[in-house]
Amino acid sequence: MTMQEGYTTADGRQIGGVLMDLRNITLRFGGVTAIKDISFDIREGEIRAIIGPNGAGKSSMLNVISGFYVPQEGEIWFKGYRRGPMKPYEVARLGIARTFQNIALFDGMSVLDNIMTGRLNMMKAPIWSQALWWGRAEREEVENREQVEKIIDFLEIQNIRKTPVGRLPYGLKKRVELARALAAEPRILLLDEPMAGMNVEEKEDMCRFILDVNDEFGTTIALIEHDMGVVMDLSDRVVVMDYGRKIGDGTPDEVRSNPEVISAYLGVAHE
Amino acid sequence: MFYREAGDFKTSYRDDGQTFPIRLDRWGYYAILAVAFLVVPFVIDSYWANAVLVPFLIYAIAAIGLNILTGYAGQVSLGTGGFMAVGAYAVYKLMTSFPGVPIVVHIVLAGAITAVVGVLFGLPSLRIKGFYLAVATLAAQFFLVWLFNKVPWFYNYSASGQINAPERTILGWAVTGPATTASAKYLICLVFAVVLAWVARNLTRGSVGRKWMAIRDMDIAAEIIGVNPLTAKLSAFAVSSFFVGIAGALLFSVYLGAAEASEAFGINKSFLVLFMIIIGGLGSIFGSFAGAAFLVLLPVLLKNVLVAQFGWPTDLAAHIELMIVGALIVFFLIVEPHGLARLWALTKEKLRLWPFPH
Amino acid sequence: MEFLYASEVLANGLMAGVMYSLVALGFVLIYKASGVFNYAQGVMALFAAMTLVGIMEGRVPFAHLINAAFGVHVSSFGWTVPGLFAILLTALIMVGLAIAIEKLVLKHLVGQEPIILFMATIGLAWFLEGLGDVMWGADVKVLDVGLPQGISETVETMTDNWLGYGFFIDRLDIWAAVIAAALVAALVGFSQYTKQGRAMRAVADDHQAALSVGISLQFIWIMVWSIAGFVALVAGIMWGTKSGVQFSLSLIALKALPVLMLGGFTSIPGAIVGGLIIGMGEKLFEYFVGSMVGGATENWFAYVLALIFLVFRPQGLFGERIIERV
Amino acid sequence: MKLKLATVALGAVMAAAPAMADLVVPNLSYRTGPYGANGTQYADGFNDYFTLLNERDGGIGGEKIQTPECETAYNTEKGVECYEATKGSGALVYNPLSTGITYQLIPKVSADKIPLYTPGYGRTSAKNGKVFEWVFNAPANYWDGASVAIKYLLDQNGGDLNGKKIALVYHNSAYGKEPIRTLQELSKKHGFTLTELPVDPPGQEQKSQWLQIRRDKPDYVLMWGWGVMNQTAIQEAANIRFPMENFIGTYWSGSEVDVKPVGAGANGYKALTFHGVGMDYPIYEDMKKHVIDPGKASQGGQYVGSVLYSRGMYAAVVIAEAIAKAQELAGTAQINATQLRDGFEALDITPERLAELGLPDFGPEIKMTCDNHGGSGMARLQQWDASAGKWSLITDFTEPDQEVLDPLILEDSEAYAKEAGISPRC
Repeated sequence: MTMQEGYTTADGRQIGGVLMDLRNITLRFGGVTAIKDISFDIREGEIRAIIGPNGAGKSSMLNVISGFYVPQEGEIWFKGYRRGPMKPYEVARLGIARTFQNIALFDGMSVLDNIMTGRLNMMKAPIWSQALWWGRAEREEVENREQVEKIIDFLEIQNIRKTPVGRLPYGLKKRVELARALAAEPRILLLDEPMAGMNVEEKEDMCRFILDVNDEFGTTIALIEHDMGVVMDLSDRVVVMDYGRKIGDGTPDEVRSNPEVISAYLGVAHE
Repeated sequence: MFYREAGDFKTSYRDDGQTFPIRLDRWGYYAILAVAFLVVPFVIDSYWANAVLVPFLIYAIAAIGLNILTGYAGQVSLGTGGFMAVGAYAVYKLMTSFPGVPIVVHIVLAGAITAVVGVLFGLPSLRIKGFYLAVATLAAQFFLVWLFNKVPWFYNYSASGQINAPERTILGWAVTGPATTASAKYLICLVFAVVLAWVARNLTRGSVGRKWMAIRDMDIAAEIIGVNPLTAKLSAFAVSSFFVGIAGALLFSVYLGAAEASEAFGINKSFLVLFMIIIGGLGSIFGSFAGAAFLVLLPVLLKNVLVAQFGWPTDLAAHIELMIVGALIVFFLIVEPHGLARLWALTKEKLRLWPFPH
Repeated sequence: MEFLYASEVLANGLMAGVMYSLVALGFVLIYKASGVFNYAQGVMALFAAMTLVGIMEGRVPFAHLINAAFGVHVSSFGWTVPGLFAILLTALIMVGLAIAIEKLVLKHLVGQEPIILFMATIGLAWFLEGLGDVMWGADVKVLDVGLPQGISETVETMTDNWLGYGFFIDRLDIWAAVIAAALVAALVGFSQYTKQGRAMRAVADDHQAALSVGISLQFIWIMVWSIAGFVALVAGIMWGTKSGVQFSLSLIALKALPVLMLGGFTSIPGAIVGGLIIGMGEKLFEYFVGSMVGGATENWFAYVLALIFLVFRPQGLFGERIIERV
Repeated sequence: MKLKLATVALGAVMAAAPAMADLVVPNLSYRTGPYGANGTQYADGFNDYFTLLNERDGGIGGEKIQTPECETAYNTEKGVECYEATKGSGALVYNPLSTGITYQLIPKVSADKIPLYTPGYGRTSAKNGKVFEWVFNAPANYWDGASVAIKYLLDQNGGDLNGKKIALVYHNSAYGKEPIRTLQELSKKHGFTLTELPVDPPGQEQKSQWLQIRRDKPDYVLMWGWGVMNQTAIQEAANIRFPMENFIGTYWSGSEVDVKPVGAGANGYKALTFHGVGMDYPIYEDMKKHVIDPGKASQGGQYVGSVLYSRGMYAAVVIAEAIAKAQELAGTAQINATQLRDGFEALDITPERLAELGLPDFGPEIKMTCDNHGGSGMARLQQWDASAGKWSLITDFTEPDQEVLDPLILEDSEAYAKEAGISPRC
């Protein structure tokens, strides 16, 4: 990748400049190095995948991006500024939303409330206004509800609006989690194995939603996924990790033909 | 057959978010309010006020407060008694220092002071979780009670350390002090309980409430989607303590009239209020009322049945009462761990479908 | 001289700490094996001590109830039971209690949230408190199983000879320390070298795995509750000998809570070291700082100490560092 | 069916009221909770004396006395509930045996105009009848006790306590703090130094306090304790071999319950009291004949003659005498609470009257007036004999140092009058 000002994808979408740039990231837990000196970028509007075998450090990478882990070395540049050490909620407020591998919904709340939590950062009514349910608080509630209803319609979950999420089947939970992340109107959407544990039909649905999100809202997406076939179809560019190192980076075709990737990952996967 | 949503369409998101979405519920609620405000004050006698209704309303406020912290924000606290003491001593100091200011202002200010203290003792919750936090809040309980016992300034240097509520009036009616009528006591507590319950309901259905519940259900995920755990937890401590402080202020000034920190606000208070919200239902305003009613009424009921109806000796009755209350608590937890509020909700759900359950 | 006084306070604090550890131990055992934070541990100690006195003095259980119901006047069988035998009988009753608790309470609460289980044990505490009073009456009972009390003159003369100041150590405290040590040794031996003990540890480590290799959870629970009942009995004997068997004995549970915070809910060494630190800390604080701030600091100091400690080390004394994951 | 249940439940919430015709003296007792062991004995004595009057004399002035009992568990809220539950039945006087509940009830009884009788406990400054119209605390209060104890020590030391060290071990509560002001005044007057050692309730842990006593070696230790604190303190005193005869407890730290668990170590321990103890009074012949033997004794009469039983009985005696006096003044046997107040204020229990009652020299002379609701304040000391297992009286009734106490009482009661907006009467 040498282009500074974006590129055009195979299906003809125009990708913008660098939105996030990760430079020489190293993350250690005690004596274990989870990520070793990795650099890559994410561009405006693209679908970027991070792949690699189990324990390659993909999830750690995602956690670094979402601010849950603070790397010992390296720099994170976002929207042209270097991101200092931040708490996860501060990162979220910059416009980075995510889903989780093991679904992290709020089980005690309804689907609607769960999605509404995605918009918490847009609701700034002072506490007294909320206490009296008067003025700004009420207005904000209705305005944000309208936005959330759009997402509910988009993801086709109207009929489970008021259901407590604890009662939902797995596939729907994943969809609600996506809805919650979308509600935040993120600049970058991080998806941690969005299709793990799904059947073929659910996977197809999810793929469609991801593409639609990218298409309709222009959201930049970074995802981790195990399912190689899906990743290659879905993403514009792929980073390949193994044992905490980056061993490949490029379009799906480039990665597929990278000998190191084949030996370290694909070879193993296709045995 | 009439209790259902069908045909009760909502035409705006505003309507959809209201407290009682079903028309019949709304009517029932207004009817209860009407009876509480327009009928009860005229028939209440001092036994019903002092033994049943006033403590019920005060404990309901405290239970709502603790429910905000424990039921909504997921932070278990055993410091309720200590925070009630803060409210009581704050209102005492305010009442005696500024006799000209209306008592309602004092009570609300006492709540605010308690909120500040609550935030202070809530700080460790950022590091300590679960049972460890529950036990840690006992530090607040013991320390605050000790403080009010030890520092004479808090009890105006009286010889024994007891505090006494002087008489204060609202529109010429005494609401504290010995001359207070049963209905005045009841009404002031009722007003506070209704207003505070409404405030609690508003807070819990809005964005603050969602932040609390997010922290409760999964604190790490909440932080990653943008909830600042510091403000979420501390706001829960503040609001909760505000409620609990008002309950303490009312308990001392309106209900008891005199108090001593270690006796009136001991650790038993903390457990009692915690029981109320567990039996009533965590994360439910209605449950707070139900739990308070249950634990205020049940002992009175048992005592009267065992002593007055069966003529048992009082000590035997008291011991058996303990056994029955203890056993009932265990029984309730086994049958419905989510409390009376859930039982009520299940009943309503069945009613909604009746007579066609399938 | 000030140093000698301080050491004396320290030594006595350590001894008091042993007594706290004894109560904390019961909590830890149950928490480890069943994840239940058993608030009733203190009341169990009271109940055990009451039962022990009742048996020793040959009291008729439920005498008061029987008298009220049938209008008779029974109070005593008219015999006395020797201490050791009575302790044995009481231990059996505690086993019975453990079985009853498992069958009537725990079995029905499997899989509930910890807070629910905790509340259930508070309900249990109330029930047991009422039951104890109905069974044996609410009077202050004198418990004498032959444990010595009062200043240990050996220690006093010894320290007097060495240091020129005779230390005060209560003989009961020394005995408590010895018995606590024996109890811990026995527990460790039991969990290391017997089949049941290993099963217990397996359950503590991983419920699911233990179940899958065919360990009966019910049996383990009855066992730990029985052992906790026995520990409660020992604690009850110690505290009851000291100041009579009465309601306040159940409040020793409150003394054990900060110990648990400090030492961790799952660590037996934690309970012991935590107890020693709390005992020592609160006595020294009361001695040096207490008089400056008006005294009676012991109730809250232990909690504040544990709190401050936890803020800096949330995993407790012996816990492992917590790495959070999503 | 549901409705029926609800009615039953509703009915049960309302306490059953006793027949209005009798004289009603509610017994707000506590037989459970941390102080249940103490409360039980007191309540028994209280009940038994009225049972005796009913059985032997047919009540007072021909009116039977009812003592509806209500369990407070030493808890103020339950105390309020008990008060409300019983006051509607024509209650004449309350005696809750709890300083906390007393403070609670003082404003309430003042509004409801029902006397409150709190012998040896409650609010000390209630002795000032000008301010506390409805509260009576004869024969002695906390401050009287503190003063009598110091007088006794003066007596032991030939009238001079200069340079002596006295430690006060006290229950860290309103109750325990009561004597401090008095003792501070007295220490100024007599030149002894006072060390204050609070013990947090319940009080099972007193090691640091007693180590301090062992180190400081005070000449005397006074104790204001209650419940388990008493046993523990006496045990610790024995442990450090503090001379028991120099250890003096207040009224509420001197019952059998407090010393028995300590065994022989408690021998020689002293305590204040304001009445006699033991069975050597003629009244017990009647008691045995009319109450105990017919099986009418409260709890089977297992505590007859104990310190707290005697105290409960003594409280009943004073109330009964006040009722009789009130009947005499009102000219009717059917008195009301206001008339009973007049009875209290005109009460004069002379030594002769006590002897008539079968309690010779049991208590001091009690003479109350409109402005003096506390009597003479006389108290005496008793000492525990561990081998005989009984208390014996070692001094006569001694008058407290009114010179010191009166200004304190005036100050405190006037502060209350100001706070509560009471204009003094009499």
